[in-house]
Amino acid sequence: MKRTRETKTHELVRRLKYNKSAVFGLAIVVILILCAIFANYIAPNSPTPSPPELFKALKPGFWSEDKVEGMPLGADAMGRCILSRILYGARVSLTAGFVAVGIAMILGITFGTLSGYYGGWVDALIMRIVDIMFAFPALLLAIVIVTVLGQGLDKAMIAIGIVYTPQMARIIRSSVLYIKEMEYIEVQKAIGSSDARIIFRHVLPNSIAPVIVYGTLMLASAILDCAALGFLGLGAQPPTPEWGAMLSKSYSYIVSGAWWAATFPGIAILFSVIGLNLLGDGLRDILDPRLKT
Amino acid sequence: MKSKLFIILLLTVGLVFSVVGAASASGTLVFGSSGDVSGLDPADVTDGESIQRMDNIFEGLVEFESGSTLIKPCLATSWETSADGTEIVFHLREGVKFHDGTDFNADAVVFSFARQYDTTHPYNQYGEWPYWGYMFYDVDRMEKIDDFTVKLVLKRPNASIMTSLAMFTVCIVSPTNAEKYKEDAFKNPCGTGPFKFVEWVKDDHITLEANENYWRERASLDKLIFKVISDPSARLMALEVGEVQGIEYPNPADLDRIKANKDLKLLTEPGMNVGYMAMNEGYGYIDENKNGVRDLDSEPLVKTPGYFEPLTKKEVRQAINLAIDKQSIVDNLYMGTAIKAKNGMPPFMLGYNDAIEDYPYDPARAKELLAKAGYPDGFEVTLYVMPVSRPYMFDPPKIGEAIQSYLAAVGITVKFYQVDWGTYLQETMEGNHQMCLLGWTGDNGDPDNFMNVLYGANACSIGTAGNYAFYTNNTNQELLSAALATYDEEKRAAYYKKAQEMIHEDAGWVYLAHSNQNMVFKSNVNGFVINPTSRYFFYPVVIE
Amino acid sequence: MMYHQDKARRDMKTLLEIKNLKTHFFTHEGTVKAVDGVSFKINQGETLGIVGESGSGKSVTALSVMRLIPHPPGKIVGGEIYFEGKDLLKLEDKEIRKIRGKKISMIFQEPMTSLDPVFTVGYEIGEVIQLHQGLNKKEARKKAIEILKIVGIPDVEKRIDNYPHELSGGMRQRVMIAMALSCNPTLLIADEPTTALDVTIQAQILRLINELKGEFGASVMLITHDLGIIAEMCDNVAVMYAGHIVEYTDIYTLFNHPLHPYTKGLSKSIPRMNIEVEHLDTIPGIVPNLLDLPSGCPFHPRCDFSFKRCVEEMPELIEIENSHLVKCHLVKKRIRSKKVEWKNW
Amino acid sequence: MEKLVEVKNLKKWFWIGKSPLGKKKAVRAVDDVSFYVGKKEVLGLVGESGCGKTTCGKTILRILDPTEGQVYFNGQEITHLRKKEMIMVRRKMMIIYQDPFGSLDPRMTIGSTIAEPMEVHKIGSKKEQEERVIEIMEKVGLLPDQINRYPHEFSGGQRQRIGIARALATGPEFIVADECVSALDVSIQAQIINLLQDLQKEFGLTILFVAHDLSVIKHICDRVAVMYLGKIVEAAPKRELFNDPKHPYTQALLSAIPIPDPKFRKKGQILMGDVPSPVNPPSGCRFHTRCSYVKTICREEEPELKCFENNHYVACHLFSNPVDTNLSGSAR
Amino acid sequence: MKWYITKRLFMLIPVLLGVSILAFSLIRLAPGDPAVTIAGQHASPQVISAIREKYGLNKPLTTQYWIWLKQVLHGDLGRSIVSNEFVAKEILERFPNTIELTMLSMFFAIIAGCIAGIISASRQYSIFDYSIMGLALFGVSLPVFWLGIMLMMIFGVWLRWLPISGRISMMISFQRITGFYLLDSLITGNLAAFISSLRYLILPSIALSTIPMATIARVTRSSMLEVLRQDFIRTERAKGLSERMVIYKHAVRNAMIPVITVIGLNFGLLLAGAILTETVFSWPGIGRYVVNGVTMRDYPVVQGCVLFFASMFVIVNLITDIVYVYIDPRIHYG
Repeated sequence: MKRTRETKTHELVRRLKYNKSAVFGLAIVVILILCAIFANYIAPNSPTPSPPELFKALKPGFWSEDKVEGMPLGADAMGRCILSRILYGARVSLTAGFVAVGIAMILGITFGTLSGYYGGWVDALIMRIVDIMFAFPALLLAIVIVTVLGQGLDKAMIAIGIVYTPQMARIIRSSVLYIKEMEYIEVQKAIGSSDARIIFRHVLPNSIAPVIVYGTLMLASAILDCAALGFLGLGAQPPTPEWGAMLSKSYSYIVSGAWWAATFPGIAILFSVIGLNLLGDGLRDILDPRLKT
Repeated sequence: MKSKLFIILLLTVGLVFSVVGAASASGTLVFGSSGDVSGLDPADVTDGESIQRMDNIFEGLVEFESGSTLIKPCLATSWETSADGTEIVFHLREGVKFHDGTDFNADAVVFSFARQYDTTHPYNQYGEWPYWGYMFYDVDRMEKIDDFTVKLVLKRPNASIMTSLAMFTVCIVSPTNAEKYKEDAFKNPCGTGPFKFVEWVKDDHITLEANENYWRERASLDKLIFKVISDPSARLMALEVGEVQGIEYPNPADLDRIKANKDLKLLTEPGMNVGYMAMNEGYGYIDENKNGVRDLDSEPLVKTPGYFEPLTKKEVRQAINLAIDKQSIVDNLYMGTAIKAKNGMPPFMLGYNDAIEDYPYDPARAKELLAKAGYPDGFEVTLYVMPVSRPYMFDPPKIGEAIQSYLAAVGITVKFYQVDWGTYLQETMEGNHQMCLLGWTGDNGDPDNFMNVLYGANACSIGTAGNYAFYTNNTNQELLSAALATYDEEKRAAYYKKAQEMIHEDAGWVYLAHSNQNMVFKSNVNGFVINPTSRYFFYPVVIE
Repeated sequence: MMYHQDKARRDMKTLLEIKNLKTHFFTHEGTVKAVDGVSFKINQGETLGIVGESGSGKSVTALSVMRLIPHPPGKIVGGEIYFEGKDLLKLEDKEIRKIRGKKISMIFQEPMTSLDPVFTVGYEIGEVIQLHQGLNKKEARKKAIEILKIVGIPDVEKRIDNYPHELSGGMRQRVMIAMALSCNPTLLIADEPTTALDVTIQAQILRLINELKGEFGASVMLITHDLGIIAEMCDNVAVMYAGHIVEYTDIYTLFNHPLHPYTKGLSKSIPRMNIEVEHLDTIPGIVPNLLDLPSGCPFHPRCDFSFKRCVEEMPELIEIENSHLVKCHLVKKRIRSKKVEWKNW
Repeated sequence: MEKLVEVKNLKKWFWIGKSPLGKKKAVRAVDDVSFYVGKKEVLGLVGESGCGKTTCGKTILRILDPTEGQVYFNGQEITHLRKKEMIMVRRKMMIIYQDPFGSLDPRMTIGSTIAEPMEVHKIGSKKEQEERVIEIMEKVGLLPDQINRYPHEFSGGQRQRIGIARALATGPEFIVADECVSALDVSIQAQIINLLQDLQKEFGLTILFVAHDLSVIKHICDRVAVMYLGKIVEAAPKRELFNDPKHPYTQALLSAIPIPDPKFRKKGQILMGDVPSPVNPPSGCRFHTRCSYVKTICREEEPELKCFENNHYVACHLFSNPVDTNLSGSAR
Repeated sequence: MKWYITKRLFMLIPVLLGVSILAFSLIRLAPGDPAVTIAGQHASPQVISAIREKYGLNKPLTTQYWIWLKQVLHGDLGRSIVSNEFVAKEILERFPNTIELTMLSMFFAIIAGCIAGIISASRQYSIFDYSIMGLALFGVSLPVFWLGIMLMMIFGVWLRWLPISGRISMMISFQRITGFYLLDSLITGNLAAFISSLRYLILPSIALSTIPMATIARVTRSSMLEVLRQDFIRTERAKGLSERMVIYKHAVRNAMIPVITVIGLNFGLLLAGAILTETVFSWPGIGRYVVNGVTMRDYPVVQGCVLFFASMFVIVNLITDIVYVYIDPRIHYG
């Protein structure tokens, strides 16, 4: 081979470059993460000013004559800067998403690997539990868990994490099942490698691709579901600047003409989810064509 | 074939999108209200939602003149009071029938009263009878003299008893109906009023229809529907598009738009109300004999479930009073549809103490007080936030959030607790809250109906409390009792003023606002009168 | 005997003639010249074998004839394909569809995946009969039963309503053959028809193709990597390497007097049942990557005889004697001969 | 000849149809097979797809656990060894796979892939392991500077070399080569066959060469065993088998192979029909459904593998005069 | 076939049992005395002790579970804490609304999603393909509640075309028979009621169908592309079939197999979406009921809804499995 040597990472970067939508998704996600990290530097105002500036309540933003200074996207019903709340909301949503997906990953990888690798009754038991959890629409299951745990962002994250666990477990399991059948794993048995060695050195590293891909996609839906819980008043509690909760507080003002309070937080959710979906789809195409459904 | 299909499709789409909708030709009035009822037994409810439905189904012995608090005969045609003022004989109207066909007579009256006060009454078990304790603790019994004569016996003279008798609590219910449904009677109301109950679809609507056999002239409306549209903007939308013909509590932000709309008319009257945040001072009593009075010997003070150490301290409560900018809330959240409150009853009432100086907005002083009370770093406290808008409090979650922000500024973290309206009332009456948003709309226009019900120590009974701050000051209660026992208005006023001072000093409440009552109707809806008591009588309403 | 055969063949009519066919695939990594200037022809009744290793362009050549190159990324970028005098590459889609499955039909390598899993075999065969012969459903079914009997499916009346997954690999390949032959094609393209089958089944299928070829009078283009099958089945052979035909000759010459170093190496490197050797001769190196072809003759890095010119210049396909064509500088040097003039053929 | 590996009555059944209602069914992949591999011998195990040859090889290595029967390695029974005891045996027996793509962990450099068996068996220090890796890589024709590359950077033939190198790392005595050249192009196949032959001679390896391609088997093996539907039907030294195939199946198999020389075009009998399902194998002789010499006894009674002259074993009712009847039962 | 369905039915048993255990434990895990929780807060001590007796609340948990299960199978889900009404009755009143909404949405989603996906795949890399897939990406990323709000804002508030909350205009007298408004209005021949209830249905069902529509479009497309890459498509083309035939006859049928799984799974998404949509549009269905139940900590209500949703989902998955058999002949083996 005359061609220059190419490592996996190089290859990945090269293939990522060809996938324009993935690059776009990545850009959105990076912006989102930057917003979350530097919210306190870039946000023009405090997300929860205390004491409140009630006199700014429902004042419009830059597009109007009647605009309120320093609040480009207008003010919400409590006179708080919508832009600032959205920027801080990125922090809340991303944290919630990462924590939820993290929980799902830790549990899912553990159970999925056990189930896929050992098979038999371990598999049967875990998969039955997964089946049962799959009998609930995800949001409903989250709601049920929140009912027991109580309301709040922390509980919502745990609930969503638990809800996503069976999904992650199934993905890992099928990936493990697939990899387990690969001959390079059989070779390990022939060599006499221990199960732990096979799992940690061969099976798991080769399952990374689906974990990354589905982790990304799951992050998108975790953010959505977290917002949904917030919207229903079961997730983040006021005055946390959580996008979903912002929506639930503001949508009654659209009739009064204050459309901005309900529109912008939704757009923030939409774009972050689009970004993550694009990135996830792109990663799926790049990392693992086998995963295409 | 294809073109035909296309035309049909077009027609359907046209029909579906046609804004006109179904024309409101008939005598149906749909009223958009902010919340659902908690029950439909007049004696077993305290919330306006429920009361306003029952005002149209039930009638009492006497009733208010429209738009005032004057008494006029209703199911009783006349009455005589004994010389010592402890016995009142009522002569009942003949030929009146309940909606279920049962005849109205003395038995029905005795039944409606006795089930509330007589613990051995077979129907006593089906209700909490919360108002009895507030307003009728002076009633000893109701006796039947003959089929159309009854006698009300009082334990002691009570000047306000006649206005109290115009209240929903003592509306006359059909005994046969109660017998039929037992514990479910509250879902199947049956009275003598101008409208009959048809259906109650929970969280959605209640339908009433005209009572054809009404003893007065039949109502002009054929149908009266109370539809729950909890969101004020959605409510206004529904009115604008003709889904409903009248709404309550419009969003103050929308008032200008309403005034500009020729199709709508806005009714505004000063409200006989107060909106406040109560802070649980920690102790109440259990009214074991259900006499509505704290018997000092047998009913000791016990901790309420919502007991919370910091709020038991006066400094803390005063600090909270100082930390909240009420003017800003009234200006920006009530949007000028209310006046700032400094006392627990509206200014136009007898005995209002205008000399009291309200706590100013002074966060710095608040912090000092907190430090003095031992909470320099503040604390975390739970606030019950009402799920519905009331006349005295528009959009409570928003007000709750404002309070949250103000208190955050002095270091107090506020967590919200929200439940449905029925449970909310239940739990606050039980004293589960640490702080709660609530308010009061007067029932009969008597200051006693504010002071005694809301601030008296007798109203601190856990489970049926009206004194949500659990301000258990007996001296204060003595003042209030004295005010009720005398007929001298000046004396009464003096007692009430003194009581208000004590209440102000104790700072168990943050009084927020006295708001105007706003209602919006389609301009073709006539005859609706706003009552100071916030009761809705749709009998005279006509759609033209 | 060889001479007679050759003579007979020269008299036969040309059925398919491919001239300078170029089919390229345009991928992110670059252009893959899967077929790069291939020319050959098939006479009526003849079996032409195309042999080569993976990636040599055999299948792409066949698909180009059918105009079934997936586009994108593939595209026929040049050349002509004359079938019964018409240039297939110039036909409208509609016209080529009338030829596909009727005049030219194809059998594929994977009998497991080459049949639509959700239709019965009867339906599949019936569909092509209905399409090209204008028969109704009932007649088509009758015809399908007939043809399935011919290809040796036992218990046809029952099997015809089976789904592909209910049949064994050999049976499926028989169904494919039945489908291909159902409209009496004049050219049958068989793309590695037996690679996925076991030897005993392979033997059955090869014999079936041979028998039916005689019966239906079709020409066959047989694509395979197995020289054994070539020897068994073909009249003429084209050897492909990296998108080029490197040698074209009749079957006997190929095995007795191969001229191209690749052909020579190939036939020596396979273990044989009939000859025993201590050590196999091998072609060194690896099959080149089509994205990154060597300059000049693509075989030069693996060729024992390569010299400077091989590195610099692509050799021409030249005719050495009657119908024996070789693409190699060595050959040109040794035997002076004229460049192929297809028209004089 | 001294036996290195001996297999006795080996069975490997796979259970399918796990539904709670349905009965369990077994795929009898390997069904009562006995044979041996002599020291430094190359035994070819040949058969069509699904005949159980690969399963047989893997069961010997205990990659799969046998359903029944015993495997002896160097005289030691290894079928019931526990995991820890088995490790000592494992370094002496290795496997080379068919698929050069699937048998290498895509996330490991070839250096660590080759070193892995040594690490597992804790042979030598890190440095010694590395030296050994380079040594083997040179042996199999890989360049030592490729040690840090990943499998995807190699062609199929080179990957097969990596697989061979890994198999040789611990210095095994016995190697199962599972169709190790079938997936390769013809020109590459020859390279790998030659390499295997050279290595076998150099290290004195014993190889069980599993393949379906009789010409490759003929080229590389000393002795050949033919499998059909989970059974060995014939086993003999190479020349004996190819010159005098006794079992009708072997005969058919030999005649079915196309010979790359137009002079040898076949005109003979072709075996008809398909291979029956191993879930429900035919009664009696499993080949009877396709055999042109079938007799009544073939349908009823299963023929035993019997030894004839020249160490030629056949399981067929057509041949009933074994040379040494003592060996029947556990024929080898 | 019969055996297959029986097998599937049997496989439901453990799932349903698991679901019931989860629902059962909800009340036990929740704070408070389960007897009070089940009886409802307004119940008298006699009622509560009767409940304790009935559910064996002093007996071991397993016994309690069996008793409870028996009650549930008899349709007794306890009383709502808030309304003191039988939960089963309240669910029964509301579920037609939810079914109407979800079914109509699913219908939209399947029709539009499949068509868009098929056309997109058959014209891969065309403008049409890019725009449909772009829209679909938006679709799958939309928060359904926000979409609902935006629809309300645009079509309800700004354009005033459609109503934004409720089930039917209050102005219309309407006779309920089955509880399904569209059906009932047709039965009674009440055109005004039909149109009105349809008008109320439009915005929520658009909001609800968008996400599954987008998902189905995406899956259909990729499934189609997958099928179009397969060997047998080449065979069909080699037969001389027109591209239309190849796509609509052979590819579509094969491509539908994974799509059906996704439709089944999406139904779960739809039910979850219904919870949000019903909240936004004040739709008197189970979704809003369960949300109210949660905010009010009305455990029996939540429990009942959990059972309801799970059984719905399980039934839909069973239907999907059965549809498989008709589409994919290979399933007989499975």
